Amino acid sequence: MKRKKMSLVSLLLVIALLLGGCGGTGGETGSGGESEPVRDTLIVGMDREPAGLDPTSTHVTTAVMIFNNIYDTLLSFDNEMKIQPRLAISYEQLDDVTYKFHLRKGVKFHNGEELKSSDVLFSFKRLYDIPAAKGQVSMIDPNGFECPDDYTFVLKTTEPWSALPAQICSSYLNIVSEKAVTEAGEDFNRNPVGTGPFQFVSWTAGDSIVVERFEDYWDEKALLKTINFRIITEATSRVIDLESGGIDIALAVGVTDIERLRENAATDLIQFNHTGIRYGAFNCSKEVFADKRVRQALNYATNVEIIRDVLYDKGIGAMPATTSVIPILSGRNTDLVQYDYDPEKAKALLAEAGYPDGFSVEYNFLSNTKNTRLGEMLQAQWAEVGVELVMAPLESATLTATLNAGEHDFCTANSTYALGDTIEGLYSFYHSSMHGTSRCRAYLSNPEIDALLDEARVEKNEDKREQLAYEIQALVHEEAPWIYIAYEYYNVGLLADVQGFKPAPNSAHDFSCVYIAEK
Amino acid sequence: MIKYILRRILMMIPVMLGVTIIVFTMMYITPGDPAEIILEDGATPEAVAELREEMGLDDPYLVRYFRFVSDLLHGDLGTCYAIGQPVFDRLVQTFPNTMKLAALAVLVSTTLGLLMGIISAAKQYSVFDNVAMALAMMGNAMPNFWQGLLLMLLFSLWLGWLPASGFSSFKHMILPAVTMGTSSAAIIARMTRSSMLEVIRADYISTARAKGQVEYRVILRHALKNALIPVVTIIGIQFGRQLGGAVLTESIFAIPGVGKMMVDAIKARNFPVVQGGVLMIALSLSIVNLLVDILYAYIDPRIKSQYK
Amino acid sequence: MNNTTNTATSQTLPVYKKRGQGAEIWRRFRQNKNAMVGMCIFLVLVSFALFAEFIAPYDPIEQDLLNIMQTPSRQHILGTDELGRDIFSRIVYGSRISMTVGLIAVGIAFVAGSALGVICGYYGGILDNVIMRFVDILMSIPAILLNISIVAALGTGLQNVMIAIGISNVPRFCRIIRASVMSLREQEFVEASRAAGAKDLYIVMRHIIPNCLAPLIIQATVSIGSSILQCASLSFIGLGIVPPTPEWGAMLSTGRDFLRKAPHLTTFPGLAIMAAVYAMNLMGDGLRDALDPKLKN
Amino acid sequence: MSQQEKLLEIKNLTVHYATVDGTVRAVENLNLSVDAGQTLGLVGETGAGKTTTVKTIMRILPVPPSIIKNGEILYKGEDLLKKSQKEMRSIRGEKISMIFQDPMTSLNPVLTVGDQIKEAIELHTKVNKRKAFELAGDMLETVGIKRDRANDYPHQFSGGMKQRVVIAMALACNPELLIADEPTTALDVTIQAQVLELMKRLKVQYNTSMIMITHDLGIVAEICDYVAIMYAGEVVEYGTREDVFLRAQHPYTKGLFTCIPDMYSDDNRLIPIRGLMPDPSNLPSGCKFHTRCDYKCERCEKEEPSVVEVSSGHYVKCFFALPQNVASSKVSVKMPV
Repeated sequence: MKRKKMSLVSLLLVIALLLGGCGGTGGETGSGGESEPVRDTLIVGMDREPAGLDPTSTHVTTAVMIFNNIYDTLLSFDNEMKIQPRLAISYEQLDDVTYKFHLRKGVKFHNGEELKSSDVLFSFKRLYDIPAAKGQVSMIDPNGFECPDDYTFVLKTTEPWSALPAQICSSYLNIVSEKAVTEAGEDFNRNPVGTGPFQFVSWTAGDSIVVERFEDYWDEKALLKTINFRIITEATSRVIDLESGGIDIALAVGVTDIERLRENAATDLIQFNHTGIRYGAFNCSKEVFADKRVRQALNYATNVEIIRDVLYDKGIGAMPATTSVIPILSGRNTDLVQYDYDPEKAKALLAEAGYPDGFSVEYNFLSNTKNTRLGEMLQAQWAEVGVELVMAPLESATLTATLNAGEHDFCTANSTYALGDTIEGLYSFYHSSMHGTSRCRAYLSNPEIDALLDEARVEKNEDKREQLAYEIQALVHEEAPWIYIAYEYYNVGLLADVQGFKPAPNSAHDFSCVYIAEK
Repeated sequence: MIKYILRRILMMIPVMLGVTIIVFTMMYITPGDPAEIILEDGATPEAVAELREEMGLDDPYLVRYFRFVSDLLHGDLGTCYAIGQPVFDRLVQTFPNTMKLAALAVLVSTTLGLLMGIISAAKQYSVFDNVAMALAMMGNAMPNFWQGLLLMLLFSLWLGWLPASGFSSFKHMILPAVTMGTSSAAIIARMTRSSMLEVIRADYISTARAKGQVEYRVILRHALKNALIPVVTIIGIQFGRQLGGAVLTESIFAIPGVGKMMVDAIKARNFPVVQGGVLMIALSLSIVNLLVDILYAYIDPRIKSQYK
Repeated sequence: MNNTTNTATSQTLPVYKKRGQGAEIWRRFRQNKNAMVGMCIFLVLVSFALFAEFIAPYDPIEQDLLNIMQTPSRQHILGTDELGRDIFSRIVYGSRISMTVGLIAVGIAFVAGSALGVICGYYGGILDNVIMRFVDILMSIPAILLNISIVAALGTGLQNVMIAIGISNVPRFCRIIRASVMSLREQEFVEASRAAGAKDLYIVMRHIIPNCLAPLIIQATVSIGSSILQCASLSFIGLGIVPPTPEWGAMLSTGRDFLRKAPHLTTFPGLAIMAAVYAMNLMGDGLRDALDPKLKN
Repeated sequence: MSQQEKLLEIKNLTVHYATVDGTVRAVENLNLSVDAGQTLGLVGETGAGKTTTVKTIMRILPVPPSIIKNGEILYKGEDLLKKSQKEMRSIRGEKISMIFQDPMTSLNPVLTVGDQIKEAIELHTKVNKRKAFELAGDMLETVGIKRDRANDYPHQFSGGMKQRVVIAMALACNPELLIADEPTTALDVTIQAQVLELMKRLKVQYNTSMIMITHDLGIVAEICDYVAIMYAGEVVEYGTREDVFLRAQHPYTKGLFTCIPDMYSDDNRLIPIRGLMPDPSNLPSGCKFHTRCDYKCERCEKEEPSVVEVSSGHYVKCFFALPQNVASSKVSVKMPV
């Protein structure tokens, strides 16, 4: 008798489950590929949210990418890192320190204003009172600017400086509309106005930034109507979203997903060498690392070959690195050879340097999977030569503070190359005056290298600059303040029907030429 | 009843004040300098010192605390260090998402919990009872970030029913809500089961049956309403858990919620955002607890008379 | 009351075997199948923790970079992780870490929570009010945010993680103790002992605490499980246990990047966490039924 | 049909409970009957199986532990044990309704009194909500509670008032048989008298027959027409009130009477019955009362006595039961008028 009563209740359960469980799922079938109308919106999954949309607020890779699509600089790098004219049709160097730029006529800002040299002046002048951006114009004379007429702009550098054109291409110097900035004030960071192929639409913090085609762009118009930059920090979710058709392009794809995206018919993978190098840096200002032999010994004690195989899945994710200058830049010293893996030699050198039974070193790093694995491998390898590597992970805020203050013994980093200029890069890595800045992790102070760097910085002649670059790299190789790990490839996953995407080494990708192919 | 609600609201004020003190002190003693993070690569020592001065980070503890509280009283939660947007706007954008998610998660956990609790109480010691309880506890034991990933693999990738991440439509909320909901379904199920078992044995249930009332109405109208009383308090507490659970789930499913914002803010030493976020969460929890107590009185007339 | 009939006592009282209270609880606990399952899993994990050296076939930190991310095979029953280390050995050693985190974190919460709870419950007054408001504040901040800020303040590492999780569990224990102490305070036997001149401390230790052990033990068991979960969540955000110490949460977190290529890197640590928390919940329930006869029916 | 149709007839009903410590034989082939309009008193110590019996009549015993071994319960000739749940529901509350012992817990604390009575009415009569509520108000008036209190909650009533509400609920659909399981035990004496008075009045007014379960012989004397003495799951003596009070023959029945203080006799020593109720999971052999009986002989220990009709309608289950013309009762009890 009792049984019958209970069946009623279980029936109730089934109904409730049906209602509650999968009530709302629509009829949407699997991922794209059917004959939907060709989409005119591109959804890009990016890994980090830019701090702001004012070009002076940040230069995180994702921000640089968006800036490149809503602003223009006077000059810019093409995909071979060669400098090409953009808003400035041409420029001439009047003397050692003065440069004259001829601006393009009839260029419209998104708010309808026409680009004038006053806007360019304003875009340069405002950098001096922004602490984060001041460094970018430290070599430019603040009162050396002139605007002879609406379409010419003259600037002077504080001293002869061969890397000035490269500095003009920096994302900090994207040209903004003076009228828009003065009117918006603080809010400009949230609704930018530039001259780029796309104009800003909306930004929901933590979720997405939407831009749409700027109809009267001075160059040929963008092919797509809108781009939605979605912020998906979790790498695994980003890739799954791509494969399930939720997004069209997934930036910063992990090494482990490369093969699968290539094999999967619905997706493609583009790999390119971006302007970054992953390295380990000894803090030369610390007593134990002051001696070159100790640094060389640890280079011998590190089997970079096998570390690269493990971290980058046998070379799929990166290229071997023998010097700090990245492959696509001119002046890269190609005849340097990597320290081979020779623990005996390392022990001998350590003994010679006065550490026969080794020493203990603290390793500060941002705790993510790659740094952790790298640290654990170094720990095991260095232990064989008696050096104990103590893992000391820090989260981002404390890490930045420690490294900038030079309190670390050893750290790893993945720095992008300053300004895409060989000499500037070497200068920011190794020059003793740069201690405390974010790229100088080795705290090297070698007068000979400093002298060569200063000379190269002002050297106008191209071949002479390359010759100096060779010499500097050779000396640095001898000093061995770093352990070169790899030039990492930057991997971008796309849906098969996304065409025309050409990645830029300094991640200033141009989305105006991207389109969706008909099926 | 109104008097009781007013008293409870007044009591919230010291708690809120306490929250500001704790959060502010916690942030104050945390190493790492926001100025350096904002400057990123441009962080030369002078630039950092200049920015710190500008942001007033060098002032003594008390000065900064009272500035924070006085701003708070004027409704200004300060500006977010990273984006320069008023914290209030950031919260307005992110808070509703987390609340919607947490509410849906509570709905999921309550329906699951109640159903399993009632059924396993009605069919005590049967196979269903043990299986339901074991399943519920399994949901609770699984780390929700791992569960989220697996659900995403199953439902977004292989089955293609639900979008993997983002937060634009209702369908986006199903997976995260289920991930968060299952963890507290167990507690609600267990609580419902034990209180149902207690209530089913009460005399008034036999009275109801003696009246000739049909079984399922005896269970739903008489037993459940009484059994709900202790369960309602558990549901109130679960809401707090869901806000906590949201933190990881939001980063997995890329949901612009307060949880994810808070984790990034703490890591980037974005003090105003952390302080604003924690205050908002604490406020919403206190309000939810108050609502639960009112619901409590509505369900149990004996308590309503106390409040008069 | 009305006149009830024959309340006579008589010699032929059926003799019940005199069972100690502990034995009675154990008998009830043993009858609960789920609880026994939980107990077995718990014992396995504890034996892993205690005899890790003997059970684990390999050294958990020893790398074998030639064959990384091997799927389970004869030599490595659960396969190898992203640096070629044996996953089974790491899980066995990992149980030592997780159990320690669970036990010590709950220990901190148990002691601090009980002390606060007893003071509030027994003395009441402004002290009670102040402490309880403090507890309300802690309760109104989600545990994970509390953990993150404490770890951010103290720095990462096993010890700080334990302190953080311990502190965020204090409110729960404090509330439970306070409730049972307040109800016990009114009981006659407490007044009787006070009337007999016993000092407060004696009363608390002798009468009050033993009587509110039941809810405490239940909460402690369940909290060990939740502490292991919280530790895993911290590792997921990168604030958990320092590598290379093998901890389940850290293994799960690093493994997630290889979720598609080598799922076994996440599956086994995940299952280990689940088993531990599941066992704790089952035992907690079993204890609740055993210690609280009213529910046994 | 027998000469006067029996409203309810229970034939050798046996009900056991399967518990952790073995099966409890609560009721052992019990025979009982109730005529229309009559009140049967069911008397016995706690654990004698009284509640189990009436709950089996109503079929509200929880099935997992309880098992109905055999026996029939004929209500107007139809066996209730064979009826489906649906059919039982139309009987419960309408034909047979029940009052429980503790008024404190027999009303749903979260529903108003009026709603709970209304529910009983709506279940069995096709009336709209407003009419049902009105009827509920009438019932409250009949049990002496003002109508406007229908919207109050149970916790706002005293014990006695609550029992009145329960009675109102039970009689809402004018049932033919009312089962009262120790309705006044939880009440104090003065309230008890009022409630009994009310039940007597309503019994006559609605011409309902009643089964009154009690272990208080005072109540039996005041309200019951017939009496059945139950011991360890079976009826050991059955008869009219006068039979049992004046001509009790079974030692247990006599023992019950010697335990009551008698106002009129100056003998101030009470003679309790030796021993306690036997453990239902291992009942003694033969006559179940032999372990506590002063008159027992070997036969009592081995054989189970059969039921002897000592006089018309007066049955005793004991070897020493003598047909009426010989017996002399040692006990005299003044019948309260």
